[in-house]
Amino acid sequence: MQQFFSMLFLIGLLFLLSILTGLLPFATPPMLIGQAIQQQAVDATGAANLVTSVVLGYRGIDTLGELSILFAASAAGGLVLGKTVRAKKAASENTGFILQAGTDLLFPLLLVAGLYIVLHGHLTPGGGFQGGVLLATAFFLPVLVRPGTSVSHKLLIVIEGLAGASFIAIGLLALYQGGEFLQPFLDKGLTGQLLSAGTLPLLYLAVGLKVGAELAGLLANLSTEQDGENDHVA
Amino acid sequence: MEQFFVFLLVIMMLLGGLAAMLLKDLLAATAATSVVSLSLTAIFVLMRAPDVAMTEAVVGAGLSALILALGLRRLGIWQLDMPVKSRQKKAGDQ
Amino acid sequence: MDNLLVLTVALPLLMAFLLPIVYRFSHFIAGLLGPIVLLFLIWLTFCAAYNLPAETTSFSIVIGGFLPPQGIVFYVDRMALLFAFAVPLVTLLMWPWKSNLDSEARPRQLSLLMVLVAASSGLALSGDLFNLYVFYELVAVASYGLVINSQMSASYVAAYRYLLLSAAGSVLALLGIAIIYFQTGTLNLAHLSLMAEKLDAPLGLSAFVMLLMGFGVKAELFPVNSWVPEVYLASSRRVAGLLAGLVSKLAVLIVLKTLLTMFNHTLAYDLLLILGVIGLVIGELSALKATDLPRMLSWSSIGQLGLVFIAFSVPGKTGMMAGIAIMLHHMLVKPALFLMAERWGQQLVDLKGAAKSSPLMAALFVVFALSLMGVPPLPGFWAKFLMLTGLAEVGSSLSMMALLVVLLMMVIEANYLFRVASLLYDRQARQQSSHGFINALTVSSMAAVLLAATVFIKPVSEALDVIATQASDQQAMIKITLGSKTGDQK
Amino acid sequence: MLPEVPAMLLAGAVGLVVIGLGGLVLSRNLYRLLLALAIAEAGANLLLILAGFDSYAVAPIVTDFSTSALPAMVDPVPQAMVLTAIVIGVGVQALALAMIIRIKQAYGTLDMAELKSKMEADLDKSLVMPGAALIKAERESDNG
Repeated sequence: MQQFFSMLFLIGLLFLLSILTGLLPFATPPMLIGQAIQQQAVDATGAANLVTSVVLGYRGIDTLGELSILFAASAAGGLVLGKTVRAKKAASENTGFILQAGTDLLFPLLLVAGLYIVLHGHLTPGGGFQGGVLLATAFFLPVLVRPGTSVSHKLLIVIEGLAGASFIAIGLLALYQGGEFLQPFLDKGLTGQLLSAGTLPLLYLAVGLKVGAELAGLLANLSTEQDGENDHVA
Repeated sequence: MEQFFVFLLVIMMLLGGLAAMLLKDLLAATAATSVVSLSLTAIFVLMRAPDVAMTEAVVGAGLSALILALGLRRLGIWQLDMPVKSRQKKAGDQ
Repeated sequence: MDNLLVLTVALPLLMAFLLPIVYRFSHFIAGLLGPIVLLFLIWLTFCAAYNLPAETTSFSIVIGGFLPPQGIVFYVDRMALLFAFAVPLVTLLMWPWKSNLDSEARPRQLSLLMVLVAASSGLALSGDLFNLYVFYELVAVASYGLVINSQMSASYVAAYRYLLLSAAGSVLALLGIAIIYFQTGTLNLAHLSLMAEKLDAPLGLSAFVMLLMGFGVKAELFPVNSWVPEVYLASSRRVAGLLAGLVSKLAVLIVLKTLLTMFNHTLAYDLLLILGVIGLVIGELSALKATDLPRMLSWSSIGQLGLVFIAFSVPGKTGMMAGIAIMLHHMLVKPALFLMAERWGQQLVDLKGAAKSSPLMAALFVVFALSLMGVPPLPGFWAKFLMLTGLAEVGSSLSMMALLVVLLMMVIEANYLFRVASLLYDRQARQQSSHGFINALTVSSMAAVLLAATVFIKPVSEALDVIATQASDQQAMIKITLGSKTGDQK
Repeated sequence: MLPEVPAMLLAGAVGLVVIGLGGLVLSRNLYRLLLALAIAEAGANLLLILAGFDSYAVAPIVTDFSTSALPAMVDPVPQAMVLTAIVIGVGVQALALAMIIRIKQAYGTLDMAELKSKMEADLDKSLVMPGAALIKAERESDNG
């Protein structure tokens, strides 16, 4: 009976959404704020990538909220999974020389790629979030390949906290200088250069480090089995 | 040409979504979710949204799949050398 | 220095990020940081409200110096200030001073609370649709973390079900935002209210329904409130009080903001009225059936939120005033009741004769219960009375029916609350544990506020009048956020 | 003949949302519910991106710095919003997965209906316990 009503609801939803989307002005968007941003953004922020100027400039506080959501999710995840117990040294799970050597080789590559993406966020596609994920995987891969080792949680907590605090601190500094919260300051430089766009690259660096540290911690938390975990049937 | 690509991608995406809902094997369902993310990435590129495409590729197809796979391993549904039959049985038990 | 109000969001977040580091050095300092920030925020918002000249209606804070409608703006009117003041205050009252968590979980819990404060303040102040969505998600994630805090395995299941419902609602809300952006190409609430005619039925109305289902999850609105009893039961009573008292009100505030700016159709108001009435009926009837105090309080919370929605569905100033009054009243009473439930036995029969071991608490319970029912001199009465006159003024057959239902439900509410009160003063006393000092102090101060509001009902209602007039003044909002450019923006 | 590009994309977005929400309504396995959520979110993101799409525009990145005249670009605002939404989605997903792991440890099952009845039973038990336990403890301390 419940299944029947659910199906009915779904068919209704499909019908409704199809009709609604048919009414939408597709491919001729009104773009009221979009157009205004396109005209002003390069002068206002100095970033060549308009998405970056929206993410860190026009909607900077959204990004702060997004960072906080990741932070809250990882804190809550830590609360759920409880005390982190050092992973059991499992000799049986030896992953082999080739995999280990490959990971060692991959580590610097991932690190460089991640940092590149973070630092070029204001010029090319990419930025703190995408680069941060790469950084996290760079630090997480060794843990996956060598089951005995673990990431230093102390270090991660410090990086995470300081990076997040510096994002807010940059925002508050602008406030202190007589501007508004999160207003870009510093010299905007020449659009298209690496050192341009004022504080935006700094903000993205903070985002990248925070996301990287947070996700590395989260992944390590998810992957380490705890003592007395009975569901693992080896 | 664009029309044809978009058609293929949308079909792939929808089939991936359906597969993720209908496949008995949870690992295969997770892989199907990744297929949705990947076709979505291609669609984003076609729609002139390189930033979003990159995020979807890195976060949606990469990180999310990694998290889900780690979760599956800890749930004991997925072991590296576990045959499909016993995986399905395990998932069916739930 | 109006723009210092940004600190209500920035400062708690800063503390949340730094707390885990500080906790490594000193548990004591880390424990004090939160209350200090909250006290500072209370002082800051109080000063901002106090220094606001009487002739100034409101002002706006431009985040990042990017002028609206392109940038994000915080629109500060007296209602926003009121809630920005209430957020740190209620959180401070419900602060978990004692905790049995280990040294790894405790800083996480405190951080999550600070995140909750920041996001709630953001919800009170923000004047941008997508920014509201982000803060709403932030509140949601922080509350998942707080709910699973207790060491019960059932709380994981409850939290997971809550998460699923909430996330499904967020998908709907995102769809609603997408439709609105498709139609108007803007996200600023004031700018959107200029373009309200583009959001007519059916597109506008369905966008409103989607936003309602999305943001209604935290507001305990009827079809999406199935999480309420199980989550309030599974979490600690303080968290339940925080969610029922504070977070639900801020979610109502978002619904109200979107309703006023974009969806001024009668259909939208009628929908709100119907959902509110259904929520009220289900909540009160289930509360009547409940055999334990926490369940009764959760169901009664759903009922009260139904009342709030009914009040806001009355167009014009009366409805606005009644809605704000009921919200504030519930924000005060429900956390206090949950605080009492923290130490008393949970089953209703366990409450027998509790007045003997804790006479003060029992007396305060009766006061709060009387106000919740709406017995004349207490503030609850005035709030309900305002709402009923508003409903009568509308005079349509739908609102008359709602009026009758509300009256009937008030009788039922009185029935179950009196049942608890009579149990408290039962002769046959069961042994009870007494309340802690901080607990008793908090509850008594809340009761003092309630009684003060009873005595000074005239100035309070005048202040509410000003707040309500301002909150429904869309022209002022458009003028202040968009400035003189209003003409060429269109 | 194939349908127009906009129609196909809109159909894809709506299809994903319906598949995802359908999975949320019909499925009983906790893990599958999570996958359904991810799919519904992907559909909503696609719809949001479509809100800024213009078939005659280029990606919103300035490449030619010599002139101040910009070519027609697609709207950057929905792209920024979707970026935010994707990251939020993955955060929530990780948290939900952590909860699932705990639930499996505690109850040994992933079936929603079964878990719901077990949870209700546990909650009822917790309501009886603290009060009764306190009374018992106090009585014992009185006697002793």
